[in-house]
Amino acid sequence: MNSPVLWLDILVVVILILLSIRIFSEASLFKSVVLFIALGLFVSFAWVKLAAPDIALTEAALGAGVTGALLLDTVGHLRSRNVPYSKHRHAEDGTSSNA
Amino acid sequence: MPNNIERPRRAQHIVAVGLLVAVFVLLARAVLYIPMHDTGVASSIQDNLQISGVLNPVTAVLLNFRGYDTLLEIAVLVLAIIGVLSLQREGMLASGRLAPFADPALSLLTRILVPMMILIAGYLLWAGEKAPGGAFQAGSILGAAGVLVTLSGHVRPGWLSPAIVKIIIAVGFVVFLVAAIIPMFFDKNLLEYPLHLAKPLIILIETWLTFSIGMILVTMFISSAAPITDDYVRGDAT
Amino acid sequence: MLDLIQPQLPAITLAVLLFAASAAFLVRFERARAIALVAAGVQVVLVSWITWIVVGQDRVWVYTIGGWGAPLGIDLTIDGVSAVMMLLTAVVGCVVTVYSAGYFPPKDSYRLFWSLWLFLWAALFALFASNDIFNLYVCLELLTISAVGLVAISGERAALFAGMRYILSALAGSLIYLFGVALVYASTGVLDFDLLATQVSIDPTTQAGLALMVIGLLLKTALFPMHFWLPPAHANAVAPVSAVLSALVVKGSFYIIFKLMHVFTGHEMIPGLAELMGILGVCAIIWGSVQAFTQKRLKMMVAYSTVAQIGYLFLLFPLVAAADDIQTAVLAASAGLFHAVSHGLAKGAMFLTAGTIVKAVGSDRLEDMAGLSRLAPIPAFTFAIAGVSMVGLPPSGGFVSKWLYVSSAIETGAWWWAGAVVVGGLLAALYIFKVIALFMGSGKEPLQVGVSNRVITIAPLVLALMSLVIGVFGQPILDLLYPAVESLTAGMMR
Amino acid sequence: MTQIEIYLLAGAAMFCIGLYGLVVRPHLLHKVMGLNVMAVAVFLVLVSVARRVPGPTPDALPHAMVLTGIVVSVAATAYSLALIKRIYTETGAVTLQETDDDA
Repeated sequence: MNSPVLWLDILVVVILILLSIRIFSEASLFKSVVLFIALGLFVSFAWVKLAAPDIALTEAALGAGVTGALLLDTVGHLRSRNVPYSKHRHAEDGTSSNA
Repeated sequence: MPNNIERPRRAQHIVAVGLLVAVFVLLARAVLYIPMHDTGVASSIQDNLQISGVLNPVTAVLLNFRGYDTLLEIAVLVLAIIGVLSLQREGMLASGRLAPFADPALSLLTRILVPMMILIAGYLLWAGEKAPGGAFQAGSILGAAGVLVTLSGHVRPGWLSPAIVKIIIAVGFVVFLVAAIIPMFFDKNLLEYPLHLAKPLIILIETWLTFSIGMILVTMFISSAAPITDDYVRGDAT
Repeated sequence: MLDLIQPQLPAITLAVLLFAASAAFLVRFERARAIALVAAGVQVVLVSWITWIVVGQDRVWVYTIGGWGAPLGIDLTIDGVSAVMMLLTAVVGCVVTVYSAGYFPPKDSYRLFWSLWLFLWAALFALFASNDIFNLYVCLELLTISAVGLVAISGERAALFAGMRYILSALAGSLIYLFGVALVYASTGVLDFDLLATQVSIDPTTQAGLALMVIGLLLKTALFPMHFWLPPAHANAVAPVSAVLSALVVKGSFYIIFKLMHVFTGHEMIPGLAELMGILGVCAIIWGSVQAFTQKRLKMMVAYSTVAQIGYLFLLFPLVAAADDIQTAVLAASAGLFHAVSHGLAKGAMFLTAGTIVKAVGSDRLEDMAGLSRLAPIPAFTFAIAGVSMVGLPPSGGFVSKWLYVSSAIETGAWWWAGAVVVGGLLAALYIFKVIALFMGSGKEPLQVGVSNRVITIAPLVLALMSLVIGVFGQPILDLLYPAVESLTAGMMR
Repeated sequence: MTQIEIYLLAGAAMFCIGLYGLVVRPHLLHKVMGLNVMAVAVFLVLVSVARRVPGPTPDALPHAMVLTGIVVSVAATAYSLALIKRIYTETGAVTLQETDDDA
């Protein structure tokens, strides 16, 4: 019952829940997205614990990786002043995200 | 930070949280009543693994037993990218707003990383038959390599013509669809691969899918909605 | 040759759509349009063939994909009811395709319309054919993304916001449905409808699973009070898209609810579920009609009319549950399914002709359309015919379904449902005749009508006339479908 | 409490948290993340269900369902985000509250 393995599971689950709550209570959009990516990585850990390595790989690549990168890109887009591309190129720092 | 988002009013907020806690109680009750003995088709999958053409049970389900789900799932992916493209203004395909970083460190990193990524993608594709891995993992790594190459300025965003980009996007789905209907010419049903053809067909599908998925991911990144012509300087967007 | 093709018809029909959708993605506007027109014609032929086999020979067509068979593989199952839904999709789809060919200017900005539309069509066919609850989830997602893509394709401000609202609601609906699928699989170990029918037992997990699946689908089918996303999406999309969404897409998730209630004997699994859906249906009829009456824009009015008409579909469940014998139950179920078909035809016609009118008048505001019937008689006439079916006057399809509803309500003694049908008809008469009176009247300033092409004038009329024809031939159609409806209804009775 | 039950409950909890993000938070990006958290929650339930099989190899069918689900949700997310970007570019709006002009 109280084997260390189970404690590890409880720890993972608690982190998952706290992370998901933090995503939506966080005022900064950028931090929310970072927390979301962290959630994706911790979920991969849960997949490994549940004997699903194939899902862990896909989740890390797609769930955390692709979705996370797309979200970050969108945050950057929503923060940009939306100057046209032609003007963008002349700015030193076109699309970088400024945390 | 966008600060035009008002926090929801306190009372409404409490009601919403209360409702969600009630939903949680109902869901928790439902999941705790799940019978703990095996009710699924696990044994049936193991029994038929030999004739599925692959050794990994998950891959067997995905590409053979329930290959139809996967076919429609690829359709969803292709559809999503068509949707993304339909949201752009004219002629934006593969020539998006992504401004390359002229950063020497990134450039060097790209030179080292990209060949490795391609190798890893190839390995994952090859290993998918018996171990975790397959077209999606390989495709996403290939996609990441593509984004890196574009970001670092090694490749101009528009170096592939839109027509070729579109063909690469669609090719995985079309090859899958063709492979799915081939059995119909031999008096079999859709996706009913003959035993000796199952393995080569699955490898063929996975290989083309890898390229398509990679290209779809790259396109998702580099084709953002084009900014409109006048400056939108908004107070909340800094 | 035909002997070789016939056993593969379901797969061929789907493959044709998927190939056409992919091809339409790769080519320019004119080619994509040609591909869609050819595919539409082929669809009508293939689906009529399927319907002829299924309905004519009264069989349930089970097609095992991959040759595995459930529970390991996925089966397609086409019975009389799904064949009719497919035929409705093919007919409305064909008319919409022809209409779109005349509606869109041959510009490349609408090039991707054709591909998205063919994917949507494929999703609908796959949905009506599928017999597997997880496969239905994938079909629903295919349907959602293509539908939202079509709503947003005009790139106009209102359409973009409407698309956003639509995709958020629809994806939430899909995930709620998927949670239900997970619970049902956990308790039964199967995903196939026919196997589920033999495996389900009443336990908290299965009950919650069914409840979640139904809630997710109600959100997607926009039953009151979960209709909030529908009016903006249906009103702000371009006309052919509005027609497809109102006539076909909302019916997809309704059809799944219908099947679920049958397989799970829904009203025994969750007591009160059938009645609750009926009550929400009545609320939808009243709320939707009142809102439709107060709208100032034509397409918004038609969209709220869809909210109301969706309500009628859900009267089916309490009436079937209350039926004492199978004949009465079949009467109620036929009423609902007939309503799905007649509303599909009439609402398709109404939205298409609304698009023609808006294009001719150059405005969507009702006040700008006064006196339309003199300058654009055919669109005004089409609107009136579709309106007749919406109100439920004889000899339209809408009349048949309302008649069946009232008869079954009286048979079962649950006459208050009949009252709801009658009140709904009166309310529909109010908002429809208000518009028709406006068309017949004269405006403040003389109306300018830009002459639009013949295709977009005639195509909606064809659909509107069909909604009358199925009313005239109501009884033969019902007789033909009786066995199929009977076998699907049996599970829903007490 | 068993390992499976722990993850099942976590799935139920995260589904509600995701629903909170979707329904209560106004920013569109939060709503999309809410949907993704809901998706992860459902996947947790499915993978836990797969783990009931005795022995080292879990039931492959829920795993396949989850893999399909992940791809579908990435596709849906990619489209939603493109739509958000387009809405922002056209109107500068990042919530749905700024839309009341379609009456």
